[in-house]
Amino acid sequence: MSIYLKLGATLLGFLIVLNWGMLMSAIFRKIVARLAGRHGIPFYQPWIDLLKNIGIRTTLTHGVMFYLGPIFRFTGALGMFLFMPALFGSDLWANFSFQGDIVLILYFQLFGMLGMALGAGEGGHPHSTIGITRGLAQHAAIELPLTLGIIALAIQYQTLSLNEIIAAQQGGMANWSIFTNPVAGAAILLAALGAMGHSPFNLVKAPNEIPIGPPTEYHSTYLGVLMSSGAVLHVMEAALFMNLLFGGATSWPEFILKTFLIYFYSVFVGAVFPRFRIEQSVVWFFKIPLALGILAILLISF
Amino acid sequence: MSNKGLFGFKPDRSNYPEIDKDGKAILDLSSQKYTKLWLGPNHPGVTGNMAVELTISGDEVVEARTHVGYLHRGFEKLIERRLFVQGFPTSIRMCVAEPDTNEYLIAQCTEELSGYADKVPEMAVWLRTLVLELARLQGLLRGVPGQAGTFSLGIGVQWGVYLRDLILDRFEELTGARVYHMYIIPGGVRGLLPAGFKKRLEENLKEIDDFIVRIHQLMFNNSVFKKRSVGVGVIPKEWIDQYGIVGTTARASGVKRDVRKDNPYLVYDQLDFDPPTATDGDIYARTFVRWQELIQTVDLIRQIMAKMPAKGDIRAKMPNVLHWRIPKGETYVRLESGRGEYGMYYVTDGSDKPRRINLRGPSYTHGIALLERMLVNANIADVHAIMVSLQVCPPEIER
Amino acid sequence: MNDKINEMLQRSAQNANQSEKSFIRPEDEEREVIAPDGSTIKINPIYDYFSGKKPQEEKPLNGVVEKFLNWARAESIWVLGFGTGCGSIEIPPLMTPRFDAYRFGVQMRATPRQSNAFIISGYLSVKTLKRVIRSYEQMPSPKYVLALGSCTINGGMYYDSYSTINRLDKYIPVDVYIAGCMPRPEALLAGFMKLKELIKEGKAEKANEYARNFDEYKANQKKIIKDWNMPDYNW
Amino acid sequence: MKAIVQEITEKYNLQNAVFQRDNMAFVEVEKKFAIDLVTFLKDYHQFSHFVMMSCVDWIEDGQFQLLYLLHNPALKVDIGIKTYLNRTEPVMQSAHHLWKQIWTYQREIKEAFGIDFPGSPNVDENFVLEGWTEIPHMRRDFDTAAYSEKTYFPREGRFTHDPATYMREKLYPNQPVTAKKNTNE
Repeated sequence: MSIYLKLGATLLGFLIVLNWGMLMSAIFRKIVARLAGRHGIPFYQPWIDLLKNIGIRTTLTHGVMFYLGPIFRFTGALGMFLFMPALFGSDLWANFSFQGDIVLILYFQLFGMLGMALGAGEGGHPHSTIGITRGLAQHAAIELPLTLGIIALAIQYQTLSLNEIIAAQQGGMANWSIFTNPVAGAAILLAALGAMGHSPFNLVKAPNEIPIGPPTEYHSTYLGVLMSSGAVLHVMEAALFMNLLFGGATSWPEFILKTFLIYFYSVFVGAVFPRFRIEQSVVWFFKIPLALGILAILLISF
Repeated sequence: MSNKGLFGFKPDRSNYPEIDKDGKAILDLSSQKYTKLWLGPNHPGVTGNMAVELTISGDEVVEARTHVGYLHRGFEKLIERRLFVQGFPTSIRMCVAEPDTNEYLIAQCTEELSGYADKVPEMAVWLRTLVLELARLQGLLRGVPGQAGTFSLGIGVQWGVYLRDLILDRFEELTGARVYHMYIIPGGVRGLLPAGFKKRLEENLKEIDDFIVRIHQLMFNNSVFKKRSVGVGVIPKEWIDQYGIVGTTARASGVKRDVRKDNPYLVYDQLDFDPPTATDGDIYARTFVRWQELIQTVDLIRQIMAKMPAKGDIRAKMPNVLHWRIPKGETYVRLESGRGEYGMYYVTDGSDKPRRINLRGPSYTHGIALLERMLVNANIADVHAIMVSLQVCPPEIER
Repeated sequence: MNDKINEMLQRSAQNANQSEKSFIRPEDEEREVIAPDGSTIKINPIYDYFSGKKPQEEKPLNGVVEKFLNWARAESIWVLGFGTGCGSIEIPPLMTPRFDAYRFGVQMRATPRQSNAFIISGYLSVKTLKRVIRSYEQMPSPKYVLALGSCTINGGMYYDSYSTINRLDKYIPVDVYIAGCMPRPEALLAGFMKLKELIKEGKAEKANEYARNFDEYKANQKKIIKDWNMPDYNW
Repeated sequence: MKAIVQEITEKYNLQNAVFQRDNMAFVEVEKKFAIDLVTFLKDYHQFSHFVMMSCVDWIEDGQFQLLYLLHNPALKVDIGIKTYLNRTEPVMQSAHHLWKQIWTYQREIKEAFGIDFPGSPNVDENFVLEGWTEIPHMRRDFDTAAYSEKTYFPREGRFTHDPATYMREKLYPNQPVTAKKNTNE
């Protein structure tokens, strides 16, 4: 297979993921609206918002890092996509997955966040700074159970390659890690709630007290880049949990269905819960998910 | 902070910030230990157009100052240069959350000072009570779920505002206006109930009954809501008199203050109700008291509809409003609004215009002195919740 | 008695003329400071805070591109969540099940940097006007202003108030006026439809008008806003 | 209620105790005894709820009238304590030590009427206005309409009718003007 075909497929896959992520955010807002008894936005609203943001005439900057913040964020999303096997069993759509890609994916998950922190910090708005502090504190709390759960899975399958983890889960639902290793699965899924950034763990951009949080100063094309990378990140995080726990996907429809279900698990939890304060959410992650993560490691090692 | 135990932590702030000998906190901003954070006026987390200036240390507020005046229109000055009846449509805009309370106050003040207080027909008195209770209902429909809205549980707010719209429809039917009704006028009210009003109101009340149950499931059994609200924003019982706290806020701290019971006005002495109370005095208790009051208000409206006479005069014969002069005098009239005691001091000097009116809204004390005290040592995340739980309504602070 | 009052009136008018006090704090005054590298620079904080600098006119793009962008702008109106007056009580009904403006692409944003439309919801006291101008100047172009209620048109029932302005269009340019006291949510929706029409026709270029007539607007603003100080921050 | 008013009348040598309603009385007291009386009522008669503080400008008498309105939650009665200040040099003793919200009222009255309350916290700060250069805005001699006309660009074409004349012209154009006096007197 020529590298050009591979690159073309990857690009196409990225476009699919980007548009699916935008549609997913529209559906998310639709569902919240329907719960409230509203009609909600039209499903194509995110694309118009993106266009509108690109069409804004004024673009201000606060310095070089301010420019780079959204780019880092986008790089994080792109990196997660590049090293994530989107479809199992397909050379074309496996992207650049290789031995040890889990480590890279976890790194890229944090990478966008750190870049965003630097960029938003240069914006100089106190709301950005407070949002970043909260976001990084909470992220540290999320990473711990998440990583422990993933390490448990890695020990279970004796590999750090997502492709091999998916391969090991093939052949029926009973082989999925969520059933073969429910403790690690629970730790990862609880951490997933935080990683998705919906209520009750969305104090980072709490509009009631620090409006918008880190992206307070971002507007026009910056915001467009942030919006699109956010869309990709949501899909890719759902895809990560799909690959780890739910046997991956072998076709695009399966990919879309599974990421949708995983994403909306966090949406529905968020719809009926208010948000935690930051220290409450950190304490929450340090209680049950962390205990489950440690238990998963202990169970798998002994 | 509500979480104690194995993982709970409670920072020791007893000596922090340092207190000088006058009991004031020493806040050296240049030391970089503290940050100034302005909430408002352009901020979704303040209740209306006002500003709170916070000095924060980490996530905790060490000093708070409120800044008001963004909604100042000078009503009290404007009414001094309007005829009694001209001042009337102006004055009801003083508080937008429950405008009918202003209508009643100014009507009652002018009637009392001109000696018409006893001449208002019975039917009009019942209708006034109905309108005031409907106003309280629409305020509570926004306010009770609004408390969960501060913790970003937005669904209840959406349901509540929808039901409030239904009540505003009934207002529109009765008075012709949606928000500013100008229904209670000196001498009586402006109109009778339209045909079929009772039936449509009852339909709306049934929907609200359903909403009350749903909102209970959504909020008061919700673990995260409890975690955010129990033990946060506590008002001790001793503060009630010190700060002049009134209404549901006082009742949630265990002091039963309700003007409808203490100084009955209109027909409240003929209605059967008991103002709900709680003892904890935190955000949860206040919200719960207001939720109970929602039930009680629906019940009161049903009682009023049942006991109200079928027909009767709705206006007393009043002097020509264009030449109406009221002899020199002064009075203070109060009522129980959804936020608490709401009163008006009214002075006349024998001319055709009032000499002075002065509104006493509950937010005047809740929103400034009490709020500044309560925000000290609060978490920034709770500032909005505390403000909403005090039902601070800036237009009645600055008029 | 009337004579007495008249006499007092005259005296107060005289007093007012004499007391042209300055509200600028010492740290906000125009002055020269020594930069860390030793050079001397001139600073004028008030000028910077309130963008005394004339904003640039930003010309629309050519033909079809601008038409397409205008369509996108019209279908995605982000409103700054700043309730400046009592009209803001009708914003929650607008965004909730009964009227649901989300259907038409109207959404609320919390920060001026990300908003395009500004709803001036009713009367504006001078104190709020200062914040409104600052928020308006922070919004990126193209930006639109919807003015609610008769109080923004001619002062409404506060025409004689010492605290509220009479005409909004003297201080910032207004795209759509929505009359009423207060306007119903239906009227607001109609106002948004009108705004969309204007944007699609390419007529909603008031941000450029503000830039063009900047000196005039600033002069009007300076006439009534005497205290231009910023709140003190320490970061 | 009657007994309390009787007691303070004798104790502070009050005049003009007016019972507006059965449960509300207004009494006038000399300026130097006003805070004493408020404290006395608070401490000895459980008037523990401070309702409001207000000010009226009696410009024709050259006086400001201050009102302290107290409420007794147990007896459910109110007493309004009025005192008069000279309009030229209005200074009043501060009562911020009695209740914790009084400084807000004093700060507002300082701004609106120019009455000084030495020692009251934040009393010199702006309350509702910003950058105000005229005389205090709630004084009777401040003409708000003229100020607004002068400052805020009134829209051309707006005019105000005198309601009485306008109604007479519209409704009874043919009727001769008879100066009908107030029915109330």
